[in-house]
Amino acid sequence: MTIGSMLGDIVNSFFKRPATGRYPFVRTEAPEDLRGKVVWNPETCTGCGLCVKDCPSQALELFTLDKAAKRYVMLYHMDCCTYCAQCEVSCRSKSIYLTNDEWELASTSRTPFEVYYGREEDVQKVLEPEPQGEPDLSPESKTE
Amino acid sequence: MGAEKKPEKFVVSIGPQHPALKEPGHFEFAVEGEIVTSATARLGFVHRGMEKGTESRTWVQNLYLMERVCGICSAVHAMAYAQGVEKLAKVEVPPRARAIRQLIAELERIHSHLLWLGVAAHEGGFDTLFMLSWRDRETVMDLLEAITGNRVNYSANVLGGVKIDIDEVKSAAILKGMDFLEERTRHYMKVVTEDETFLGRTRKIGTMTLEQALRLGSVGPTGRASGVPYDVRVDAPYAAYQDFPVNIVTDTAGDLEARFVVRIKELYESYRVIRELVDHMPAGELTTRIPRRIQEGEVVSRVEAPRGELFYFLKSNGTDMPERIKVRTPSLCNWGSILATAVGHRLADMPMILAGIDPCFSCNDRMILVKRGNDQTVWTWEDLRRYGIEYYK
Amino acid sequence: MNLSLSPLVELLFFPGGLVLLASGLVYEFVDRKLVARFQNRIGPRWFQPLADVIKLLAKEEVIPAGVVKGLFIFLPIVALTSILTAALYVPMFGLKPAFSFPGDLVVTVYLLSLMTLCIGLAGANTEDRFSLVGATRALTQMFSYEAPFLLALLGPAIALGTWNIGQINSAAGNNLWFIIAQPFGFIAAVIGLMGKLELPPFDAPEAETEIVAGALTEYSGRGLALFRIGRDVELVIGLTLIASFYLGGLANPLDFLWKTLILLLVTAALQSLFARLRIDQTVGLWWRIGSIMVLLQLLAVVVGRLIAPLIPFLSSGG
Amino acid sequence: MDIDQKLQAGAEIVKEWVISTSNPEVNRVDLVVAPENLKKAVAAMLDSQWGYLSAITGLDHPEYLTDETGVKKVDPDRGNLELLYHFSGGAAVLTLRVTLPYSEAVIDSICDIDMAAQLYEREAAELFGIEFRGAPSTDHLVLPDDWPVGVYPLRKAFTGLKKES
Repeated sequence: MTIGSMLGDIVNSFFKRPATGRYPFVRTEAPEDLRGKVVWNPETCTGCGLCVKDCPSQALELFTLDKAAKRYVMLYHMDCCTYCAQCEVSCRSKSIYLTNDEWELASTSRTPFEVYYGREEDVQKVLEPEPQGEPDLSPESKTE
Repeated sequence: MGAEKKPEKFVVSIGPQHPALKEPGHFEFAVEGEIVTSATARLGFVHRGMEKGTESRTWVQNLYLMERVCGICSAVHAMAYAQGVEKLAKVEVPPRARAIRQLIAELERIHSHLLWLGVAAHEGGFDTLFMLSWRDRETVMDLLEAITGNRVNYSANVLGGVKIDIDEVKSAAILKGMDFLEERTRHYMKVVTEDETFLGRTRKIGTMTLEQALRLGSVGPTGRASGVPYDVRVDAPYAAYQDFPVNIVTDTAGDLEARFVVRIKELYESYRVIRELVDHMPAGELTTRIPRRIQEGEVVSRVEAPRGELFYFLKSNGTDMPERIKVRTPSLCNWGSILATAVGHRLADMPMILAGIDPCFSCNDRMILVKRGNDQTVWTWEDLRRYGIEYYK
Repeated sequence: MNLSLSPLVELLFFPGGLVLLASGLVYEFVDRKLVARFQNRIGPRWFQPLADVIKLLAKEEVIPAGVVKGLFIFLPIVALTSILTAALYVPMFGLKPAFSFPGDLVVTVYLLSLMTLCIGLAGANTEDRFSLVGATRALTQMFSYEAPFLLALLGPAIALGTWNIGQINSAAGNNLWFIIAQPFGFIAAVIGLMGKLELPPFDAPEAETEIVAGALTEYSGRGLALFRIGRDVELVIGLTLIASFYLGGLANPLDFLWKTLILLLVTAALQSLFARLRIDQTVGLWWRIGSIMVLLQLLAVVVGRLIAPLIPFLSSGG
Repeated sequence: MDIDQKLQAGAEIVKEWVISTSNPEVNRVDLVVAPENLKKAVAAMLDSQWGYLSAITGLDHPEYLTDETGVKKVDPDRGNLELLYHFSGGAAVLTLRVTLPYSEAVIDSICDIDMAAQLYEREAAELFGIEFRGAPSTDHLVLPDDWPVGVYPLRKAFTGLKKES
């Protein structure tokens, strides 16, 4: 039976560095294995679409420009991503993986969260489809 | 109280925007002076229709949906679901994956119990204990972040195993964290069992006898504090609990103090079993292959969540989407105990009694699908505003 | 101590009025910062209380249905006015009280309780359940701590034979500090002040986890801002009173600063040390322990005064 | 503790009402009972202290229509609902199953013998549209107060509310 059994704690705390931080002004390092932004490598992708199919939050869209030449473009909705890494598990060619940078997701518009991956000319093609010769889009990846 | 017109019943309604619990739930306490004479509850404010939602998602996608039933005990939901699917598909998970699953589940239990300790202290107006226990909880949060990559919704499980591995560096970090937490927890045990002012708020408050607890179907630490000897980890070992067993912790007092004591003693058990797991982690594969289409069948999957027995019923119709997934969360079992023990106590004790079962509203309530993707109906700010105006007309 | 200012300046700027309000905000900041440091947090930045007040003043004041409108608007003003008036009789900042007459101690204590009364009335005025419960609790609590607090302040007054705050202040400096002569009185006064300000562990009337904001739940905007400033100033006045009575008087601003800050450190530590007491526990504590303690103390003072002429040593303390 | 013995002991308690038995998993036994006998069976299970009521699961088994274009669709009017009363005793799980046709989705409430069942029953009542005779409360538990009458979200026929306006 005691009164004020946390006296030691408060005296200690008083002289210790605060446990809280001034977050936006002072940032802490993220751990090595943090799950951050998804990165996709167009060179190794086989276009199987398993990552798109398994994504629980439909954050990935894959545009197939030319299946034979393996020309694909990936649209990654960063704001929808839940960083579960299922795409990384599902991918057989190891062309999609999570990095440990970019984990502060705050913006006043959605545009910065629409990340396109792929060869530059392919991305251009997806963004501005030519009137004729529209790229052949695979069924699970319609444009918005 | 002249403003109250009806003299017979003075009802204090708390919620849905609850001052104490940061989740929506509605309670009505009829009071005479400060003494509560009856209590009712209304839930469902965060019903998200998850059970319906599972029927239109694949088995793989559902893993992450189920993980989001609850933000605090996410790993056990994913684990219960994954184990159920693996049973349906008749797939054996490698021992190392099972051990890692148990490790994550136990780390999560530590985080959940420490969180509860802080919340309960806050309800009792003991903000220093709240702040300091949450400060120490950061240790386990950081560990989980370092191991899995996420601070909440760890997504460590995958159908057929786990995604993450434990290496030397992480093992050392876990052991160091456990030593620190054990020392702190022993101190908190002293605080909650010896501090006179805090005991005044917990001892002999919200007492539930063994008979009551059995009749009301209490599970988890709430039930065990009244002497109900249920613990799925012991009764029906899953993951690696067969090889790394835990001891069941019970108390007989059944009051709030006993709930503190049981949870803190469970923390000791968790520290012990985590050390064993890290020291004797079996070697081997992390995953095993699992088909995308799950054969027809029905299974029951039970795990011990930090709050008590978590019950999953899964039914497959042979396709890549489930026929029915039923989730019965532990908080649902424990509501009865609040409403029954509230009567006769003071209004001031209600937050403590409510918090005593460690309620989790999102666990209870599982609707409302926010559609997104190809057929998305994204609500703009203007839509939301118009909806708000319409609604309150 | 010997400065003399024109009454208008005294009322509006110094030591009344603006400076008093500013010091209230500063002391609130110090209190919050100290509690935060005791809890190992960083705590608010220096302008936080001011920012809060400005925000509240700028906000729309919502007058809920079912209240007596005049009373609703009038009560915060009465509360703040009474507190500001009380400040005039207290040696704020270690200066001579702006006004003084024999027996102003009783008036000051009365003015200080007007704040709680106003809060109680404000709660009872609305139809909100939380406010009603908060108001009952605030008034219940007031009846329990008021007597011990007053008795605790009377201890030095009786010992020195005057009920004038200014005289007590100057006399206290020339005597043995009353914290040593009347330790029980000091404890009762500090705890009584915490009860008055509804600081933890005596914050049952505004327990945010049970009844939201207690009696002031329905208040927003200007009314809430006035109540908050009132409470901040009450904190400064209370600290000044206790420091001048028990810590050897306040002879100059420096004296004032270090004595009140030490007191604030103690109250901040007490705030972070305990769990909130239920209202029945608070009342029980005060009547069972607080009152008896202070009454015994008072008895000792009276006996001491009677036998003081016989033993010269005791005459200094009582 | 032997799970088989435990399961057998459980099945023994309610055997007079059992219509058929199956073992879907090693630690489970499923016993089909008639709706009118369910309450008696539950009471017997609870009295025997074999275990505790873990959950009540609702299932929907609709009948399907095939329209002229050959598309299979759920018939909203014909079909069966099934209620599963799961009892847990240690590692063993005993399930009492009752089947209720859409046209007569009524069953006795067991709230008076097991208070904990109230929330499970109310959930099943709202989401599947099963009426529990003698239930202490029929207020909405999980669905919004303005939810339309006669719409049961967990039935297969439910695909979403139509947007008003």
